[in-house]
Order: sequence, then C-alpha cells, then structure tokens
Amino acid sequence: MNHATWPARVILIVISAVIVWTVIAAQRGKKLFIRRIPGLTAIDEAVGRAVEMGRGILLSSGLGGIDVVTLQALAICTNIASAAARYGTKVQMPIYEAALLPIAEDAISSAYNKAGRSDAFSSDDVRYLSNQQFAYAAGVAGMIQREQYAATFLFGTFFAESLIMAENANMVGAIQVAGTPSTTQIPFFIASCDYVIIGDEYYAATAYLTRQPTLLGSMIGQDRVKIGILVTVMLGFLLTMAKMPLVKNLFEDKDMPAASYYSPAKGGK
Amino acid sequence: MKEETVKLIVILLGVASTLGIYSILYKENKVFRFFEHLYLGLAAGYSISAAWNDILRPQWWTLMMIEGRWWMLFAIPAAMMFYMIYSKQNSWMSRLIFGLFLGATAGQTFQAFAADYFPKFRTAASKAVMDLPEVNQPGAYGLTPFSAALNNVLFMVILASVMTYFFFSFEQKGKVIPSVSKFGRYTLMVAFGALFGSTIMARMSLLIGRMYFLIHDFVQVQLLHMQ
Amino acid sequence: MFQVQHGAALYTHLAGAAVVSVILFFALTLVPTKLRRPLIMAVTFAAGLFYALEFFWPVSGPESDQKNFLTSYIKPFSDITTVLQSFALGLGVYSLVSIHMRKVARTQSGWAYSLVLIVSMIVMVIAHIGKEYIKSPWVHQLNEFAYSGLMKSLDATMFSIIAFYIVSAAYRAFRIRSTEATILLVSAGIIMLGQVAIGQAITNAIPNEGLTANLRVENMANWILKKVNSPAIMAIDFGLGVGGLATALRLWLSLERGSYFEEEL
Amino acid sequence: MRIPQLDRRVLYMLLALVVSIPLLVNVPLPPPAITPPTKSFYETIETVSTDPKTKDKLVIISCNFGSGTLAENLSQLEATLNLIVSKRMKFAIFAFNDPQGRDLGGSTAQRIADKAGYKYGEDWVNWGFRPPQGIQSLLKAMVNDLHGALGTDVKGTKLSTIPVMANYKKADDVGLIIEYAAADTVKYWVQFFQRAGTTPIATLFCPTSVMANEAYPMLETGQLQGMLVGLKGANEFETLMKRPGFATRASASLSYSHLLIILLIILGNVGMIQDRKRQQGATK
Repeated sequence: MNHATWPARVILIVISAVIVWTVIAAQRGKKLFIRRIPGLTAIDEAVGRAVEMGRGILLSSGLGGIDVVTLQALAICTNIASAAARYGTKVQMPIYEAALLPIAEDAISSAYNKAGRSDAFSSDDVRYLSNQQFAYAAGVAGMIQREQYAATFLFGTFFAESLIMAENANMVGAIQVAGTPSTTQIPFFIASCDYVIIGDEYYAATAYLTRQPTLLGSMIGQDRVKIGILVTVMLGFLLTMAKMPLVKNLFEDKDMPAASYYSPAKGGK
Repeated sequence: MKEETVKLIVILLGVASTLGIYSILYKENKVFRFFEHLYLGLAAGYSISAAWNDILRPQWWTLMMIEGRWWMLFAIPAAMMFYMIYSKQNSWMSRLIFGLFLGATAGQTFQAFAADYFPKFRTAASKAVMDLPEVNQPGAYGLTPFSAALNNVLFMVILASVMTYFFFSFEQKGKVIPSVSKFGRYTLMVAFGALFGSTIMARMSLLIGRMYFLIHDFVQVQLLHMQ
Repeated sequence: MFQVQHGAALYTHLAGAAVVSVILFFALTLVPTKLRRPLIMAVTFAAGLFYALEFFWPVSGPESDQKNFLTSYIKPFSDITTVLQSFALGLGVYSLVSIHMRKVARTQSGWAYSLVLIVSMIVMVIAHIGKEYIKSPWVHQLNEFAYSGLMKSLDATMFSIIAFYIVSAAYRAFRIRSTEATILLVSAGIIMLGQVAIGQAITNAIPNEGLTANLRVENMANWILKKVNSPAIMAIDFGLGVGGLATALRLWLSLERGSYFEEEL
Repeated sequence: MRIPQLDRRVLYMLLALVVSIPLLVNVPLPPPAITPPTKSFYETIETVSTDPKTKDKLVIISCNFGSGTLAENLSQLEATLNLIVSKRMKFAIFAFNDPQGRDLGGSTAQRIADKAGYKYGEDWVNWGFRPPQGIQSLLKAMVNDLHGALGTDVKGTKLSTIPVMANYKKADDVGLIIEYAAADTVKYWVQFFQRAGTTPIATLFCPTSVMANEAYPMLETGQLQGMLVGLKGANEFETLMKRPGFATRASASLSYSHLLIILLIILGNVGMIQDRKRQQGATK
C-alpha cells in the first residue's frame, strides 16, 4: 500500500486515538493494572547475581539503527544500567550503529547519575564496535570470553548472530535475559538464555520496569487495540462463515488476482 | 604479481582466517584474538569506504560538486550536530538532529503498519469454513473441504489463544482464560520448535559452504591440483 | 534561489552556503534553554508529519502513478537522511580509534591487538576507497587481499560458526524436562526429519495420497510450519505491530518521558 | 551402559566430520520429496514464460545476498537462471542489500548467459547495486520510470541507451520478480512494487531456509507465488529439472548433519533419564 485507502485511514486513526487517549488518561492519574510478566521479573535477579559474583554486566541493544525497536531496547538497557549502578556493578555496552552512540552514552551515563554514581561511569564502557553484523558478533564473543560477565542482557533487533552471543555467554556461565521482536531468533534465545521476553512483552518491558504512567497507559492502550483487532478478526471470521464477508472488504487494499491468476489450477496456460 | 599468485594468496588468507576464527570453538586464545581485532579493523575500514563509495560520493559529493547542487553543503552543519555530543554546552543539538531521525522513523510506521498488517488481518478474517471448494492451489496442498475447514478453525483457535496469552492488562484468572492462554503458550512452543528445527538447515548450509571452501578450493584445487 | 550552478558560480555559492551554515550554527547555540525542548519536539513532529501526511493525504492521478503534493519530496528527503546518517559513522570510528590508540600509546596489555585493529582499518580504507581512484594494480591486489581474502572469509566463517553452536544448544536444551520443553523438542524433531531426504525416507513407503499421506513426515512438518506456525507467528506479529506503532506514536508526539528526553538541556 | 554427558568440543568435532565426509566421497542419498512451494515456483515460471501477456516482459533477478549464504542462495540462483535462459526470457540483475550481491549475481549470470548465447545489453542487463537506505523511495520511483530512477547500469551506461531496456520502462513492463535473499528483503518488492502498477507482478522468493519461515504466510496471502526454501529447495528444483548440481551434492551433508543432531538429542535425553534414575536410587 503506497497510500492510505479510506478504511486504512479510519482504522489507523482509531488505533492511534485509542493509544494516545489512554496515555493521556494515565498521565492524568488514572490507576492502571498490569499483570506479572515472569521474564521481566528476572532482570532484577540477574543484576543481583552479577553483584554477588562481582563480575560485570553486558548490555546489547542489538543490530537496529535509529528505529522504534532499538530505542525501546535502549530504554530497557537504561533501566538495567541504573539498577546495576545502584549496586556499583560495571556495565559494558557495545554499540552497532554509530548514530546511536551519543544517545546510548547519554542514556547510560544519566542512569549512573540518577543512581548517584556518576564517578563509576567511563565513556569507554559504551563503545562502538562495528556496524558489520558478524564483526560485531566476533567482537562481542571476544569481549564475553575475556571479561567473563556474570550477566548479559540482549535486547533489540537480532539476526543470526544472536546464537553466537548467547552461546558464548552460556559458556562463561553468565545468567542471561534476552528479548527481541525478531521472532525468528526467539527459539535460540530459549535454548541458550535463562529468561526470554517473547513478542510484545518486549514493548511492555519499560512500562513494567518503571511503572511510569505514560508507558503504562500506552501498554493498556495497546492491549485494547489488540483486543479490538482480535474481536474484529473473529467477527470477520464468523461473518465469512455466514457468507457475509464484510471484513474482507474493510481491509481490502487493491484487488490482488496475482495468486489465482498464476495458479496452475485455474489454468494460465 | 601474477594473477595466479594473487588468487593463491587470497585463498591462503581465507584458509588462515577460517581456521583462526574456528579456534574459538576450542577456547578463547591468542590466534582468535588476533583475527578478532583484524576483523574489527577491516570491518571499520570497510564501513568507512562503503559510506563514501556507496553513499556519500554518489548521493552527496557528486551531486554537489559535479552536478552543481550547492545547497547540499548544508548537510555538513546538519551532520555536525551529531558531533555536538562532545560539547558540554551544546550537546542538546545532537538531540535535535536525532529528533529528526526519530520523527521520520515514527512517521513511516503508519505506512509500514498498513502494508504489513492489513493483508494479514484480511487473511485471518476471511478464513472460510462453509462451502469450501476442493482447493488445489499452490500452497494449499490439495485439501478436501472438510480438512480445509478444520485447518481454518484451528487457525482461528491458535491465533486467538496466542493473542490471549499476550494480554497484559488483566489478571489471567477464572476458568477459561488461563487454559486458553496455556494452550496459546503450548502452540508457541510448537512454533518455536519448528523455527529452531527449520533453521538448523540454514546454518548447516553455511558450514557446508565453508567446508567446501576448505576441502575443494584449498585442498583439492590448490594442494592436489584436482579440478 | 536553489538553482544548479557550475564553474566559478558554484564555488561562490558554496562559499555563501558555508557562511550561512556558520551563522545558522552559531544562531542555534544562542537558543535559550527554555526553547530547546520545544524546538526538538517540533523538529521530531515535523519530520514524522511529513511521512504521515504523505501517506494519509488523498492522492490523485492515473492508477499507476498516484501522488499527492508531498510524494515527489519523499526520495530527496530519504536521500538526505541517508547522507546524514553516513556522516554519523565518524562518531563510531572516533570512539573505536580513540580507545585503541590509547591502548597502544600506553602499551596497556593487549596493545598489540589494538595496533592490528588500527592498521587493518587503515589498509582497508586505502584499498577499498583507493580502488575507485587509483588505477595502479597494487591497490586492486591490496583490495583483493583485504576484502576477498580476509573480510569475506571472516564474514562467512563467523556466520557458519553458528552451525557448531546450534548443535551444542540443541544437545543441551532439548531435554524432556517439562511439558513445554517436550513440545519444543518434538516439534523441532519432526521438522528436522521432514526437511532432509534421509528423514523423509523413513516414511517413503507410505503412499502420498488419501488419509495415509498425513503420516508422511514431510507432510507433518509442512503442516506444522503452515498451519500451526503461521497463526502463532501472526498472533505475535499483531502484538508487535501494535507495540511498535504505540512506541512510534509516543516518540513522535514526544509523550515519552524516557531517559533521553528527561534531562535538563 | 551409562551414557556420559558429552563435552561441547566433541560435538563440534563430530559435526565437522559429518559435514565434510559427503563432500569428499559420494554418499548415497534418497531423492527429496518435492514440496508445494517448489512446485508452485516452477509452475509460475512456466506460466509467466508461456502466457502471451507476460512472456515478453522483463524478469528482475534481485540478488540480495553476500558470500556468507553462498551455499544456499547461489545454488538457487544457478538452478533458476538456467530455467530462465532456457525459456529465452530477458532479465535484469539488481541488488540493494549487499554490494556483494551485484558481483556474485553478475558473475553467475555472465557465466550462464554466455553458455546460453545471451548477449549483455541485448538479452540481459546488470542494474548494479543501490544502497538499502533509500530502497523504499527508489522502488516507488521505479514503478513509473525504471530508466530515470535507476539511471545507469553497473558499467555506468545510461539505461535508456541499452537496447534491452528500450521496451522496459515501468513496472507494467515487468513480468516476474525473483528475489534471492539472506534477509527479509522481499517485503520491499511486495510493499512498494508488486502491486503498484496496473497489474500485479508475479513474485517468487528464494530465501535462505531460515528466512522461509516468515515468508510462508505470504504464500498463503498470495503475495508470493512460489518459494525455494534454501539449499533444500534448490535440491528439489534441480531434481524437478533433472539437472543435478551443487545443491544435490551438498544435501547429503545436510541430511547426515540433521541425523547427527537427532542422535545427539536422543543420547542427551537417555543420559539425563539415567542420571535421574541413579539419583533416585541414591536417595532411596
């Protein structure tokens, strides 16, 4: 879809309005509930373990550039860094996309500041490594093996290199928490990490960790939208069953005969 | 240097770096560390060259200096703002340019969402159950109407239960919701198992590629002169 | 005003642009602290609005060429953001080089590796940019060694090392410890068998027609991938899509009081 | 017999052996089953190349892979290009994700085209590489003006002066898109090109087997008309065309390495159950 169709305009605006509305309601002090998410509770445990063992923590915000996923990763990492800073544990963060470096450095150093430990922050701890996928992975693998981190947190966009990082951390016995919207990498994190944040738990993470009204509101808004989508899809399913495919028309983009046109069954020959 | 010598050196370098990297499988060691740093250095050099060769030169320098679009010079002060992070007083300017990128990414999300998800909503919402013809289209695996209907019902059940598992705004209690979301979790595990299982093939293919290089390109062709 | 210039006129225009740049840059440093945050918010909003409007605004024109008043600016705008992002690479290179230069200068432990890093970086830049400008064969040979010999092999090898890790991960993780782990294991096992000829051979004797076809391992694998995997992944995707959209909205409208907008400017 | 927990280095050694042996000596292997995505892939090319509406249109061969996934993507490219040239279809090589794709695709196409008697510039063209950052806008621009948006081919010749491009000016002149990819780059074609012209363009996908998972739904929605799943798909395609190549040979390594993993998982579980029993015995 290069430009919005009328249904697209309506649906997108409704979705956006629901989210923005709940955010504003939450900022005005509406009380909101969020259920327990086990993987996210584990973050504190992992930081605690690192403190006990007296070894460092590795944070990675993945392979994304300046995008929504990576900014969310950065927000999660900042929360972890401030917990680590409170206990005086060292945090290291290799960066993939150079343009993110200033913002990451800023975020981590302000996390230290907030914990009153600005002295413990060294700008070498947030360092650019490489923007080449496997060079980054090799560098991180080397760092993990040499520094023998007690805990690693992998959040953000990941591709194949996820397993290289997670297996190396597993070898040095680090406790690992990982979360990514790159669904294809989740099985590998499940195999190598102690806790995995799946699906949109990733976007719930900051709300869960900080309990900030804005984020909580957004999360509740997302939940409502998801319920709306599910109900609409179910309704469409039932209507199709009753031979009234309303929803089909609603989501219609442009007539797309490609599949049937080229399907040999209907005879293109 | 003769072309063959160059080719031989290229292959020897390839063999050395392959073995050097694989040495980490035994344990972290000096050889790996050497190749790791070599790799990071080369990668950094490559990024710089690629930035110039593929982006800055064709999309900026040539346009400015050869085609005469002088206003492209304004890219320099804009890019300089990134670097203001190193200035104590004006580090806010780096956020200004960052804001531009952020806004642009956010603005594109609408189109991406519509293009990505609307076809999916439609597919999910138009799964038929009644009056299915005998389908024999590519990808339909020659389903009978009955099994197609069954599969489509299953599709909805899985979709709904996995989505239920990801609702955060209420406690998952009572009789129905916990078991629905548990079923959702189980199907997620099936899906993740499937993803893992099907990825193995991809990873093995990569290893086959590398082993073929070592065995064929190096040992058979270079050492034994087999063709 | 924005007209293509050539020859001497180009240089005077460039000089003029440079002067204007310096003035604008200086003007920005004078922006009072109170106005800084609103300015950032405005820039963020405007950049997003550009793309959003282009998408939402009604279009006209022939079926194959639908545009609105913003469509033709999309390409120049995205080109310029690409260029700006490339300039930012300098930040990364500066960070990398300064850390390793310091190590070399102070001969800290492992300084030799840092030296390798810096030298190989310089070699790569000379070879890879040089090959575009210098016609002499040694540059091309250097590029062959650095790029085809080392860089490409290092890339491919590091990628393929995952094959080893996938084996150790599977061996360790696929244990019948809990219901969930067992489901994971069984599903992975069926897919693995269904994917390769030798696994398919197990059920080759079963006819691939009628009800019995369901017992063939590749059909089971395909069924799992298509009928179980795709709705599950689709459900995850719906959540991720909405989550991404919500995060984008918060950033765009500067609703977020996240770490990077919180501090005093 | 007690089964010990194996050290990971032993696992690595076993794997290396199992993968290399079939590359050295011929190991027997049963033929693969032809899966529906492969069949549909083959039939789509057949249909496009015979349908009078599409048979003279351009085929875009989009090579978005690097040397890392060579084993999978290059064998797919070779197998499919062989079919394309045997149908005498005109094609254009294009890359926008990895500059290596331009070179790998270009050299493979050159080799196959030479063998088939194709002439560069008359029967095929290499558009070269464009950076991924601007791909969305580039594809949007290409919909109405291939020549203007792309500018020049890989050698720097203006597209408008290349004979083969004379009849191919916009998306409506494209009959088929085949994407060879190590990432989910096919979405750009689907989102910004496939349906942007007056008639939808048949789109085929040759992903690495890992990327295939995410693409299955697109087969169902009709966004893709066929798919070769990694090395396995290439092997099936070679079997279908009765022209065995690298993929056929490599699939023995593939088969036996899968078998090894399954055996190891079984061993691991037996060992775990034994340990558990022994512990129970000890506590009694």
